[in-house]
Amino acid sequence: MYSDKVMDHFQNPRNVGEITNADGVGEEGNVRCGDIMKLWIKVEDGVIVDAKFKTFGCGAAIATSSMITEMVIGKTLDEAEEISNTAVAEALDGLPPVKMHCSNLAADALQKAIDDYKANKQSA
Amino acid sequence: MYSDKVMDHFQNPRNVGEITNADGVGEEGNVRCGDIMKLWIKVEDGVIVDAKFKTFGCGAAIATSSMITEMVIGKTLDEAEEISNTAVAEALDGLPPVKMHCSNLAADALQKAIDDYKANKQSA
Amino acid sequence: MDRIYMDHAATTPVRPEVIEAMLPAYKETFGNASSVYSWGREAQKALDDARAKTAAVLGAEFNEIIFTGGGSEADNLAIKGTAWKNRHKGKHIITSAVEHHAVLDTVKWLETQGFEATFLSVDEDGMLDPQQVRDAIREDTILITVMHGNNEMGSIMPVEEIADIAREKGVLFHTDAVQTVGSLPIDVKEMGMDMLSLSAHKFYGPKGVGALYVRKGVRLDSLIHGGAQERNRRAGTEDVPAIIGLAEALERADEERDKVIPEITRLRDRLLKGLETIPETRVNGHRKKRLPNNVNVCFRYIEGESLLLNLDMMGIAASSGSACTSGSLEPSHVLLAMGLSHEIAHGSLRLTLGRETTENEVDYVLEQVPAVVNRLREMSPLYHQ
Amino acid sequence: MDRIYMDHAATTPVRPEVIEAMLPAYKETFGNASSVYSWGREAQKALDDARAKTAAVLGAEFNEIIFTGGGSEADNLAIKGTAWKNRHKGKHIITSAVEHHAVLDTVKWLETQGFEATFLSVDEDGMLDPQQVRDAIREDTILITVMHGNNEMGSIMPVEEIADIAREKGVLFHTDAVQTVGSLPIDVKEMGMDMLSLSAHKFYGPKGVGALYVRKGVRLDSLIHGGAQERNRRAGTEDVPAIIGLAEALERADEERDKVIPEITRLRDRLLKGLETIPETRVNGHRKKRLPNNVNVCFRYIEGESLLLNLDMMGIAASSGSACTSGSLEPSHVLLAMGLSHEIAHGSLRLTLGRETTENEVDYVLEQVPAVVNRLREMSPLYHQ
Ligand SMILES: Cc1ncc(COP(=O)(O)O)c(C=O)c1O
Ligand SMILES: Cc1ncc(COP(=O)(O)O)c(C=O)c1O
Repeated sequence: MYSDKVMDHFQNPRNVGEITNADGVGEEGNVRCGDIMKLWIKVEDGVIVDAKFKTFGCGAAIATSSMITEMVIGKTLDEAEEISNTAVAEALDGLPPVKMHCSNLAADALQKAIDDYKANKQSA
Repeated sequence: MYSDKVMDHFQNPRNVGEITNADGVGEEGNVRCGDIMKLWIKVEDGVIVDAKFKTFGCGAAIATSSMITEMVIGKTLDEAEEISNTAVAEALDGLPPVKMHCSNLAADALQKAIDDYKANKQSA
Repeated sequence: MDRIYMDHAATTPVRPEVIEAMLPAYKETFGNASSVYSWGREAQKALDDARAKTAAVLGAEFNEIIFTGGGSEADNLAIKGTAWKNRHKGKHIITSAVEHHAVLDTVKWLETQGFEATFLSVDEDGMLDPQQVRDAIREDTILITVMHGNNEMGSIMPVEEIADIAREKGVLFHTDAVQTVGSLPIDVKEMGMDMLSLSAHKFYGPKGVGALYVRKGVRLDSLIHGGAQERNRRAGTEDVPAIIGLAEALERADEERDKVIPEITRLRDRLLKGLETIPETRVNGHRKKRLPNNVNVCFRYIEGESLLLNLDMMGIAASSGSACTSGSLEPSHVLLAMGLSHEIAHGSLRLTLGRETTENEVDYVLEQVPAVVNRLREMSPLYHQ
Repeated sequence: MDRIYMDHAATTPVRPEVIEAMLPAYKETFGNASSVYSWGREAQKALDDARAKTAAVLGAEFNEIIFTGGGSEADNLAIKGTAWKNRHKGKHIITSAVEHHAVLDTVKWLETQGFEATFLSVDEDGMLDPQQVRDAIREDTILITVMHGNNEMGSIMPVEEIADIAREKGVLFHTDAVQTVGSLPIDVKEMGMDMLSLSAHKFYGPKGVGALYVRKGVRLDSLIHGGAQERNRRAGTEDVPAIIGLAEALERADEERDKVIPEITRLRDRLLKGLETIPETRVNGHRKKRLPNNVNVCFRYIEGESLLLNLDMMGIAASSGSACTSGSLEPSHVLLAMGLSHEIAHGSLRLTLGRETTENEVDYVLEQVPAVVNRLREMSPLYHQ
């Protein structure tokens, strides 16, 4: 069902955890659907220098969470905002059709984390 | 499906043929239903001394035809008239339910042959 | 002489290689194909492979194959499934009078559920004229279902032409190809089929498994509701061993077709020619457009079941459309639809050859049948030399 | 440690003795059971024997058994068949909210065909109160269908009491006994059943074959129309090998029940007790009135599919009512019907034991599950120690 890449990220998820002094936090999903992702980012000079996640969800949800943290670290905020859900799915060598909605979760949580960072900065 | 007795009578039908100077002839059935039996009897002093048949029909039809000829030979007309279709079926150790109508054929042809004999005698 | 099996249109033995292919799925790959764990994934992979093979042989796409519990279920699913789904569009169904009961009785049952049906007649060779189909189409026609090869008298129907008409008129077309898949080359796209039924035990696969090809875009209601198997179109834990067997048997039949079918056809023609020399014998079905393994004749004055029982005594397994083999009084609806009288229709004999049929077997049959026919005719009150 | 299979409620491997019993019917006794010749009669005899065995184990009569292509088909046949047949009498059907989809989706589909349905709720142990059934019966109720053992959380429903009520009210009663046949003793007469479904692959028989017990006198429309097989109630060439397999597996399950079931129950209880020690864990289903092999728990804060995948990595095959294993977003309809919140319901785990389950396997599972649960909780944004 899942590609080897998905299984690798599921079995050895990268960047699990929280960032205590995060610059931005985003949460997406709800318990009804069985998928919640929370993403923390650390930003320096417009570049995401660290990202961590916690996810309640299926194999695809965990793998996409892990994958997106890997993808964003080192990217500028502008570059990070460009990351689409299909890009995440592609980076994982694809997802089963019924699981495509999980990749939305990750991209959406990232967007929220970036928005949160921007809002924080504005109000600071 | 068929009992050994049925198969025996089917494989080695007794009394197949016609009686040229028969005292009574009965025919029952029709091509529509795929079953026609013709029965000839020879009567002496109220006793059936010979019986022969020709039958177009299934295994059960042929076996019941054969059986009824065996059953009637040596019987008085009164005794022969008593032979019911269930008696024929029983003598064959039973027939499959869907084949029970075939035993009617034989008993009915016999009745017709006896009726024919009586009519012949009356008019003689 | 061993027993001779000449009823391959009824069913066939499972090929040893097919059994071999199936066995692992009983013991090791036994998992539920819908499960996430390794046993389930292994079963799912076996299922995917089988579906890919099946689709490839038929010229279909992977997702266009629905596995079912047999040919009858495939026919029922195609007909009831599209009838229910298109109920709001119309209620008229067109079929032929010589269909297998799995189609005929399904359509008749739908008549009791508010649908209307036209049963098209056939000519004396059992052939359906496509023009008749065209003429029968109404505003509210939702489905045409006409079989490919007739299981009884072997005629091959002009399904491609009917499919063209159906497409032109925007009506769905289903064909029961249970008798042709495995012996004739089938390409659903080239043939223009919307739906096509097949059954594994007709081509040396296991019983209790079949498939329905459903062209992408054709929607139908399920016949068996429940789990999401077969993309929600046929519920029930997948019978993985049987499905593997179906695919394996189909692939092998496809591979050996060019070698096997000409030989079967040759033997079939010898048999037919030999039987024709028996007086007052009628050959049923089209001479040319005919299933390669089908011989069907009627011997006047005798009845089919007693013929079969006599042949069985000689070690020959054959079939008849005889009423008495089916427990009804009416002889074969197929032969009657071709215009045969009851008397003749009752005396039908079907011999269907297979890949293991030999020249010797044909010789033996040709020796025995005339003797048996004679014996029964002498016993028949209808027969007068 | 080899892989451990703890999903026997999904399917079971076929017993070697059952395969042995089936094999001859693939090669030698392969004939069409409806034929008159010797191959056909041999197949018919095998079929008769299988039917007699099946009937004997269930306390039914020979002619009260209809073989089908699986449990789902049996459920569909029972429900649609009686609904259509009794359409003129009424259109109301009563069932429970925790049925298998083969029942639930069938009833829901009938709602689209002009029938009306009541889906009775259950208590927090998943039990249905018979009084509710009594209250739900209307003038036009034609069928009550309530499962025997629940496939997910294992509760055993009071089907005898419901059958009494149904009889008193003159309403037909069907039970889906797919999860109980083979493990609980079943006597259809004593239990007062009108119809009862079973599926062979749940008790070490082959997939793709099931049966419906139909009490003499109960009439139903066919689901699959066509040939006159199964006394006109289920068309299609009989799958003799599979039917032999069903009967053989059923008989063996029946014979070994007293030896095997207590041992499975003991292991089940150990497993359940061990898992309960994990904090924030809910045991689902009735504690006592429970399938002997069923363990079902919910671990708060985690999701079922990722739990299963982790267990699979440890070599453990298990199941979950998790939405993500079924491709939908809603978690198990059964757990929701018992009043569980979405959050908890998503984290369900079902372990179902079998005749080959060992003490060691239970130990291993008890060692691995807590570790996996922990690992996932640490990853969960909902979890705060
Ligand atoms: C309670 C119940 N009913 C029906 C079924 C369907 O049986 P099958 O998969 O054999 O069609 C199952 C199992 O899948 C079941 O557990
Ligand atoms: C033309 C045709 N259609 C349908 C069927 C039904 O197939 P099955 O017996 O596999 O259900 C058969 C054979 O029995 C057949 O010959």
